[in-house]
Amino acid sequence: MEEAVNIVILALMAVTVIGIVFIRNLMAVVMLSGIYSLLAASVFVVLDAVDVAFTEAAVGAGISTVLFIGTLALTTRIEKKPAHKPYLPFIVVAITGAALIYGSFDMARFGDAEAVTNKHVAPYYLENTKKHTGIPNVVTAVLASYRGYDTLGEVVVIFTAGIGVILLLGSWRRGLTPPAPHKRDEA
Amino acid sequence: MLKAHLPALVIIIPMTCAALCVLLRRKDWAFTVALLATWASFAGSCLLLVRVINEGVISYEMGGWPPPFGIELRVDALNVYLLIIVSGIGSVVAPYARNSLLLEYVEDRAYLFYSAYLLCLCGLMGVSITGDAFNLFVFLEISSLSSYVLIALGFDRRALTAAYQYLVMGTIGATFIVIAIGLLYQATGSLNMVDISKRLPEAGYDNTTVIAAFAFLVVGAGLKIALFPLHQWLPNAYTHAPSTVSAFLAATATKVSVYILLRFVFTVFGVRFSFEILPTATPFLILAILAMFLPSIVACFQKNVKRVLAYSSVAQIGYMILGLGLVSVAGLTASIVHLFNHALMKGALFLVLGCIFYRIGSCHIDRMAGIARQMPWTMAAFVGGGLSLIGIPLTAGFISKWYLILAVLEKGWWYLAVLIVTSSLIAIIYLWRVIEAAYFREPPDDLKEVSEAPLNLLVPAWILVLANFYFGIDTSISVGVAEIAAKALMGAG
Amino acid sequence: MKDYLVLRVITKLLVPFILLFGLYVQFHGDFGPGGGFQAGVIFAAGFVLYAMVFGVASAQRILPEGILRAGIAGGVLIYASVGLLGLILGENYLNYSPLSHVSKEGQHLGIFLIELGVGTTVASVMMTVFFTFATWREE
Amino acid sequence: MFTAAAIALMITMAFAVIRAFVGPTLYDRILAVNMFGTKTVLIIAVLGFLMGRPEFLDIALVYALINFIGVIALLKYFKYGNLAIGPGEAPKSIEKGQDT
Amino acid sequence: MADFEGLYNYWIVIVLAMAGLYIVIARGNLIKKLVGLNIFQASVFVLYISFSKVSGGTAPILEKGIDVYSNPLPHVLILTAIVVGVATTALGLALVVRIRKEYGTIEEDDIHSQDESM
Repeated sequence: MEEAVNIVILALMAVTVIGIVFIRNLMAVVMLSGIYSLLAASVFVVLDAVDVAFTEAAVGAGISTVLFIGTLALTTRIEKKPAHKPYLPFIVVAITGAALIYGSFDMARFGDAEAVTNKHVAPYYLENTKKHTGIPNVVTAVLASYRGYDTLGEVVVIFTAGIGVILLLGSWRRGLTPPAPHKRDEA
Repeated sequence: MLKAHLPALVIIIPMTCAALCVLLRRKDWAFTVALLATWASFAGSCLLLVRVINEGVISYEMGGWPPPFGIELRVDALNVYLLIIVSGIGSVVAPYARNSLLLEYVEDRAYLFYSAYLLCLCGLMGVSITGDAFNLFVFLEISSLSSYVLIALGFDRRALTAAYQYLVMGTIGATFIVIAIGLLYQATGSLNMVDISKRLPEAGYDNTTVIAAFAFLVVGAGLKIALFPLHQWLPNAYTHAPSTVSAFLAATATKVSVYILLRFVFTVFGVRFSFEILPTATPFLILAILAMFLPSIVACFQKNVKRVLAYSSVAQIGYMILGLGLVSVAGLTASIVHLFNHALMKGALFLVLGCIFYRIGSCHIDRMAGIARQMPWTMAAFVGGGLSLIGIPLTAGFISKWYLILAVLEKGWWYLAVLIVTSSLIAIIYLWRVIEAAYFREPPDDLKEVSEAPLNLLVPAWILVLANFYFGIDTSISVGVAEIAAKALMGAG
Repeated sequence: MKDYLVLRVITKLLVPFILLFGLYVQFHGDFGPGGGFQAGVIFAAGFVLYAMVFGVASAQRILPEGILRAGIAGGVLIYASVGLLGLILGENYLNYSPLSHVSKEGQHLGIFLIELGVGTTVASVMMTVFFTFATWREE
Repeated sequence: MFTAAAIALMITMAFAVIRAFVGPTLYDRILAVNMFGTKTVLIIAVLGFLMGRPEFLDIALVYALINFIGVIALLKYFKYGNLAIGPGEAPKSIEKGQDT
Repeated sequence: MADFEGLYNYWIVIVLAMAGLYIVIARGNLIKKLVGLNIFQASVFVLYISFSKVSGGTAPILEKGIDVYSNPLPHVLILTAIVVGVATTALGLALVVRIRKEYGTIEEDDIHSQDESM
């Protein structure tokens, strides 16, 4: 059942992506990308990644969409027709995709409990989280304690984005003329 | 007690101070905090260098969890070398920023600029020190995001498009690195670099997942390095960024990306996999030679001196990759020494251009005509940095070329040595154009009144220029540590 | 937006519940899905909704720029100083065990505190970014 | 029972995606997005029961909330061309037409 | 082709990711590029999460009576990566807004032609 649901949702995602590639109305594109995020989040639920689904829904379908709409409000709504035929991008994408598919040949099969990914580090977390931290949500424990340094980095990334947006957009309204060069030191 | 925690502190101090800058909100306070933070992390890096030389590899377990379960900070000679480069350049550039036009431009948001600057420093240092593959990505993104912002602060509107282009290409590069890390995780079940390298033979060297991971890593890192055919973002970004930012990024950001490549190719994948199983040495050499020549030739035709230097950076990356492609201790030593020396010379040259920009508001070669008469000290510094870039004896640039040629001759490839010398000659051409204009042409009428750059801009630039000469004579530290690092890299396979 | 009575009433009713739900996600993250990041986003979403229906100006009366900037920096500082606390108490950076005499309790407390830091920064950044985008004009 | 519900929901989701895809007007699309969000909420809830972890209703709640806010943002943009405007402020007109 | 069973899931996701990458490289509209970047990243995230699924497993929230859990580590990594992704998007959009103000357009070709005519 889960497999089937997964495949159906992935198929819907494919349809959405095709829409995004071809539709030139940016409003529709943004809406479809919101749908894409919701679908990705549903896949995460099916694949047991509830915390990730939570985040993807809140971020991809929520904040990102609102920000995109905010940007559209400040810019424009229609994409221009592409001027040249995209042969080169197509080749690049084909090579990249082929490399990934080649790389998938020796991957552990989908859902394999014996895969090396599930045997080395992961069981340690599942066994010890309760003992070390007393928290039943393993993802939270790993996120905040075992890999707390990553999460610190993540908070700093968000912090960077915040001050970046303020630096780029905050109160530049006074005019953008750069200061004139100082030909000599004023006395 | 603090000594044991140095690996964490050198990262945490700039990070915390970046947040403090936002909290304090006063330009002068933010400046003081930023200055102290960069100096503190430079001092910390120097202490770490001493410790690494005396004690060997230092491992620091973040949160007290043993690797591979927790995140490990791992400091060996190469890591600490990068830490010194980043924090050293950071310490010199931070006081320089105080009086630049950039700070007048951002006005009341100067404290945010310092915050972004510290974050960039912290991200680059975090990448240099971590022993965990995914953590590397996180810190790489801290440095990338802050550098997009810093570049976009340029006065010209083209700074915005340059930053956007860099954002798109940089994010693709970072996502490729994420894919590579995911594939490695899929093959080995671990994220710790040392642990991955131990477990790779188990996964098998003919494992397609590992091979694909290698390909994605090289392309992803190549995008971040601006390795020759993937370099389009770099000239625009460095040309239009504010001078302070160009100096800092040109001296550090690409170096750290080269470090990522070195670390993964040699430590994680190992020499045996990267060069014996996969035939990658020759492609690296070809790319390196193309990178040494084509961008240099393009640089000869540029009108904007910053753009000349930016293309020259792409060319210099060629030397680093050449040393990597030789797959020998000598070649790697040359690469690593060049990381350091190139940081010194590009830092110096961009800082000098910042001085000129401060006075005349342009880096265009025609506007710089005759400038040497009004700004003799500034142009003297430019000549000094330029000599190093060309590789004249007694400068740092000479040392790296010398070691590179030695490494090439060790392999018996004398024609490569000829190519290296030839490409240095091209550097003479593009730098001569600038010097010719500055010394032998008449200045434009409106620029006859320009005076020497203010001391607080000139002094940092001269510090780096003098460092170029110092490390051209006394190589015990720069080459010594690089040799230890190179041996460790080659031995790890 | 003065004609849309239904929307305004619903929003007024809904916003407190969204904020409450944000707090729930923040503090329940140890036991179910959720955590500081998600909570921050939901909390911010509540204010975004309020700002969209009643105008950014009135939302900014409740959360002026200064508070948001302090929040942006404050969250990072909370996180970093919890780590430093472990360092001062003699363990490695970000080791929460010494925060309490029982190692397990210390870990739990540490996770609680750093999630608080994450939530603060994320909520402040999201609101700042939204307000900045929404109020930015070309002239 | 839950399986049947899941299948039915999936089909309606497919219809909603197609509607968002073909348009023709933007209001069709907004409606489709809104409906799609509702269906996702339902399917998450159903999946939670199918997989024996009903506490996943939390996620369904978030979806419902976020979807609501997203649609309001869309509609506000269409009406006023701007997201900041408050009650009583004059709306700025936006360019009309070219909806497909 | 029995050998490839269990890989189809990955392949679909790979195709989705490549569609995203295609949008980034081939399209000239700055907003659409960012949408493509989002799709590219989101698909890579789905790929990661696919690695973590264990058949018959359930979400890694410990509970009495459940023995098989999916692998929590990729979840943690992707949580971080999603946050990084939204940070990048926010910055990218801020740049787009500024570019639109300075150039009056968000099409790459128009921006190029404006820059060249300078």
